[in-house]
Amino acid sequence: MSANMVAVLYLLSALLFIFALRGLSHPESSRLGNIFGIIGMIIAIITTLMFKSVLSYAEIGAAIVVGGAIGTFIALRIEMTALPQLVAAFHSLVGIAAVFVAAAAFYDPASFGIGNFGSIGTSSLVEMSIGTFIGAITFSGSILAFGKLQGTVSGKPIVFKFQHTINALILFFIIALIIMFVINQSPTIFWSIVIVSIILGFLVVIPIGGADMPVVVSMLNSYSGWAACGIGFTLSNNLLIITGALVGASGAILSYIMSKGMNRSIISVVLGGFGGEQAASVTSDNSDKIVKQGNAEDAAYIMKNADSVIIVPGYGMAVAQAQHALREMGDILKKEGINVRYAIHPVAGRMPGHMNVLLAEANVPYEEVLELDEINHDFPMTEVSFVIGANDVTNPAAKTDETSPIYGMPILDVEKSQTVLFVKRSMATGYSGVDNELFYRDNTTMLFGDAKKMCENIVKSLG
Amino acid sequence: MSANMVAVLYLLSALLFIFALRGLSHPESSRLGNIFGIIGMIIAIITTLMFKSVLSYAEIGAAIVVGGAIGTFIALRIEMTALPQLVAAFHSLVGIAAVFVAAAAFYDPASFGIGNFGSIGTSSLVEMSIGTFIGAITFSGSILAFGKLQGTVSGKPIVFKFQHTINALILFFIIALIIMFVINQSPTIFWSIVIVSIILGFLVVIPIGGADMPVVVSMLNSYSGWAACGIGFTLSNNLLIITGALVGASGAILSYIMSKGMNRSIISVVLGGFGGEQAASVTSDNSDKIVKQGNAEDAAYIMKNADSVIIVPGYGMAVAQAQHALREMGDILKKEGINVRYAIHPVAGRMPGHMNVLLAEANVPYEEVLELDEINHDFPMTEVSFVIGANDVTNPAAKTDETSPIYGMPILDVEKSQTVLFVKRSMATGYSGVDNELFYRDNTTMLFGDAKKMCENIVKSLG
Amino acid sequence: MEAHSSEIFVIGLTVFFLACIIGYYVVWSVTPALHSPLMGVTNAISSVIIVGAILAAGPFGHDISKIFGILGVVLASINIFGGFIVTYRMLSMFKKKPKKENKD
Amino acid sequence: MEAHSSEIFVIGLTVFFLACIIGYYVVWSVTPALHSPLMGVTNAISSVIIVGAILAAGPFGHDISKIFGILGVVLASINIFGGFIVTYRMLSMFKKKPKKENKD
Ligand SMILES: NC(=O)c1ccc[n+]([C@@H]2O[C@H](COP(=O)([O-])OP(=O)(O)OC[C@H]3O[C@@H](n4cnc5c(N)ncnc54)[C@H](OP(=O)(O)O)[C@@H]3O)[C@@H](O)[C@H]2O)c1
Ligand SMILES: NC(=O)c1ccc[n+]([C@@H]2O[C@H](COP(=O)([O-])OP(=O)(O)OC[C@H]3O[C@@H](n4cnc5c(N)ncnc54)[C@H](OP(=O)(O)O)[C@@H]3O)[C@@H](O)[C@H]2O)c1
Repeated sequence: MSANMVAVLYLLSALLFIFALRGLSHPESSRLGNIFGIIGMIIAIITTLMFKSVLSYAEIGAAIVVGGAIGTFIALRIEMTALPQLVAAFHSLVGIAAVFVAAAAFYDPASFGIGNFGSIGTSSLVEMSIGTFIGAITFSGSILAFGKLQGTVSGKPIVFKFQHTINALILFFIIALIIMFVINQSPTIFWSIVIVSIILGFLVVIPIGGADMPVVVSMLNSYSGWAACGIGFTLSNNLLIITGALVGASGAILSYIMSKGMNRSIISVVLGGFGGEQAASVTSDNSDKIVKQGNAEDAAYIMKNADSVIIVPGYGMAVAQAQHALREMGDILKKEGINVRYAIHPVAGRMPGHMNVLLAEANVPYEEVLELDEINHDFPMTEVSFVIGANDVTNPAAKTDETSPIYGMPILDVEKSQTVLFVKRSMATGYSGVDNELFYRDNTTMLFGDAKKMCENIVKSLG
Repeated sequence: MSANMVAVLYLLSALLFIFALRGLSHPESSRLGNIFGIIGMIIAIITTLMFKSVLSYAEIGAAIVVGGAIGTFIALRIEMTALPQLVAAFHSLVGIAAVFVAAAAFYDPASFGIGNFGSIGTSSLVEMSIGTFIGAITFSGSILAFGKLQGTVSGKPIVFKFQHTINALILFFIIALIIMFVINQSPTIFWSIVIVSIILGFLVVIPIGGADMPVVVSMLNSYSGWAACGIGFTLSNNLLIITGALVGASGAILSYIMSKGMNRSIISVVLGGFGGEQAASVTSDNSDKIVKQGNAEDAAYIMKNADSVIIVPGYGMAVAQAQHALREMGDILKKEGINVRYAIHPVAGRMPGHMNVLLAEANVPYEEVLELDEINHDFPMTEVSFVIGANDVTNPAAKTDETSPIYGMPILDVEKSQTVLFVKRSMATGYSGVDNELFYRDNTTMLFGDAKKMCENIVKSLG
Repeated sequence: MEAHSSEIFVIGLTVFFLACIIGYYVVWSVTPALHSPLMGVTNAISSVIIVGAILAAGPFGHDISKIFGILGVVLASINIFGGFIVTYRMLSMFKKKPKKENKD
Repeated sequence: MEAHSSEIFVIGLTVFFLACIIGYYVVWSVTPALHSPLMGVTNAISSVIIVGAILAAGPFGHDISKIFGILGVVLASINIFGGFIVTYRMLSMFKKKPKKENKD
């Protein structure tokens, strides 16, 4: 195949990737978008296999089959609630794959047209080592994030003295290594860069609490994109550059959206020490206030007699896997002629779009699932807000209490509806560790219990 | 300057152009955007002047000064109501400039690094002749559009037999000329392409009515962008390619928005024969219906006693230059504590954003100027709609009468307000030639007269 | 890697497609109230073709291509100055009006 | 024209900036409900790095760079298949639910 043909096919593949993301602007077009993405990847792979230097089809084919089988197996088996972990695990693979490609380019630069072993051009060396550095950090950071999300590693932020100083020193050390590497092109130094970067990846993620992991995962996603860009510059491959930039932008924007929805700066997330159990210290003393409790029958009675119900799901719904029982409850209410809708806060759950995927899994039509700005002005006209496993995203302290850590975060105005039902297991705080004064309001009824059990009981009482 | 440096500066300039358009997403950022555009252009020009082949600074400087002086003079003197003409005139210059650059590249290819006279590469020849063809069409088409808008040429669509067949034949002839040109590189054929394309440009625009000119102007804008792209490919200049694509996309999207707002296909606009006086034949017989008339005092009384007034300006306001008098009227009403807002239909006037510019010129704050979707649901809660020089954009036939040529076009629901005041000179139809049944409604009062005079009289009555 | 030697044309094509996509997004993000200034700005920037005209006008001498170059520079300059100034005039009308506050 | 010979790196830079701008627009246009699938798709496409791995694994022989190449292909393939399939699973949940109509 001519060089021109290759460039055209790579361009086509890059455009298909752009359209794959573009498709996600609407659920209707999203499946077509995914197909574009798959076609783009197939074109990229086949085009590369046509290079005249690519000969060992057997090994490559076997590698694709093995990797593909593993990937397929994992993707088909995974529970939708375990998505954050899965994404983290996958990122670590992209990171280490980038390191491997850089290593291969280093040992056999001729295959990539960037010189010979020991005499690679300076700019290629710089791009290559930056790609390696970012790839290695992505690898170890994602592994630790995976562990914290999965629960294999404690989610507690592990804070120790001088950690920022130590990390900064390590970073300078890596920069020094890169400079040495560019000068003498020694394999030892190459691998030193890899190992020290891996250590840095661990150290950076260790102090960050388990609940902050989604932001970290998204940032690592962004890094993996920039790593791909770095390799793309090394290989002068526009496809890698374009795709890397898309991925990098996507990760960066998602982290930004999350931090904004949580009302924290990305920097404070990265500096760490937040999101662990000890954060609950913000809780004020409310032991003397009165809480109205109810049970499933009360809830069923209240909702049956309402005209409109807005369901506000949160992290607890995901933990309890309550989405199916919840949808069943919603269906029964709809059959009674009640206007049932779902309100999704941008950072409900632990991952952007977390609630949407779970509700979609439970067959809730997406027309009934509304974003914050679409539904927030409807709460005053709504009789019942059914808050299930959500907490922070309804906390009015975000609007009133300037000293609260969540002050300024946009919230769902459930307190403006006539009655608020709260399904949760206890009076415990949510992710941010801030007490929710709504629990003590006159128009609030607490329904203590596991979210799934509660929905099932309500369904029974309704039936 | 090194080739790399040139490429980096051109890239910077292209990015600045992108940010110039990006700035227009909000009035606040738009002025900064314009400055980005100017800086981008300065960088592009200075970079080019640094080429070592560029020596005759005196001539080039003189040319820039002369051109700049003319441009500045025109731009400072022009009335805002004459904007559509101005844009058309400017486009014709871009078109002919593209032809000149192509001609220069043809006669002195060495200066552009694309070979020698008589032995230019095939792909350069193809790109060059496409650029020439589009440039020449843009030139003559824009000149005629200018004439029709200015009134120098009759705005009537001039329809003659077989015109589409003739145009198609001419197009084939041009293609044949291009092929010959690519083969023998003869100057005669080059100029034949130019002349025949100029003729085609005239012929294509002749059958299109004066009122359709804005769509045509926008399409020619788009063409001028693609012409720049063509020249960019010839010169392998990414700056020209990027800028051309931006301009091309902008023109195409604006034509699309206009056609959609007018509920016509771009094709029907281009095929022509619409938008002249004879289109008024659609008018149905309404001579027996009763029309309620009023004068400036009635209008002043009605509005003074209202809580809220929505002003709907249209083409007639632009013709009458009534914007200043109108704003004065609005200010007096606001001082009386009345809620005054302006509703702008996407195709009110004769150019996208026409009304917005005129109202802004008259110092109406842009927060009071609302788009169709922002204000349309407020009409039922509004006491008075003051429609001034607008007609089609309020015509309910667009919603009810399937046989109407404007059926399906979105309209401003003025008829839902308690009272509708219509300022216009007669019962004549608007641009589309369709009668407006609103004039005969019980809650409508017609205020016959020139828009500006009427506003001035209302101001007097209010004072 | 073969792609190294990929020809200028394909690079142009890559840039062209990417720029078209950017144009699509950037223009749709323009607020409708500023569609007239948009026409002004695109008019001005489309005259970046002046770059080609300057190259043609560049060399010493008086051959025909130089004349075309000079003419091109004049025409493009009219457009550049005219386009940016008209846009500037339009945009300065869209300024926040502080005197409004005093009037009410 | 000098720009002709502009080096590979600047072209890469041009493509890079344009792609970043596109990324910005395209990602902001993703509906928030589909942010999880977005993570899935970006995961899958970021494995386009497989292109580099295949080049490394390509030549005959058994040198060290080939081993890295093969390993890279395996890891990237896990990601490609895993990413697209998980995304597919998520997206097929967002299908219009026709059976809803019957139920009401
Ligand atoms: N979405 C994202 O991208 C993202 C990323 C990072 C951080 N965050 C943060 O996550 C939080 C999300 O807010 P949220 O309102 O969804 O969640 P939340 O504030 O963390 O509250 C979740 C609540 O669910 C309850 N719960 C837990 N397991 C339950 C079960 N099995 N059954 C019933 N209830 C259960 C918990 O109370 P009990 O223990 O009393 O049951 C808890 O109060 C925000 O603070 C946000 O900033 C989100
Ligand atoms: N904006 C665009 O981009 C664009 C582009 C192309 C076409 N168009 C078309 O233009 C039309 C715009 O609608 P429109 O409602 O703004 O205008 P219109 O429907 O054309 O009506 C304008 C009205 O203004 C009146 N008028 C004219 N001069 C006047 C004066 N000096 N004083 C008072 N009234 C005067 C005319 O009635 P009298 O003669 O009785 O006074 C006429 O009925 C649409 O049909 C649209 O499709 C718009």
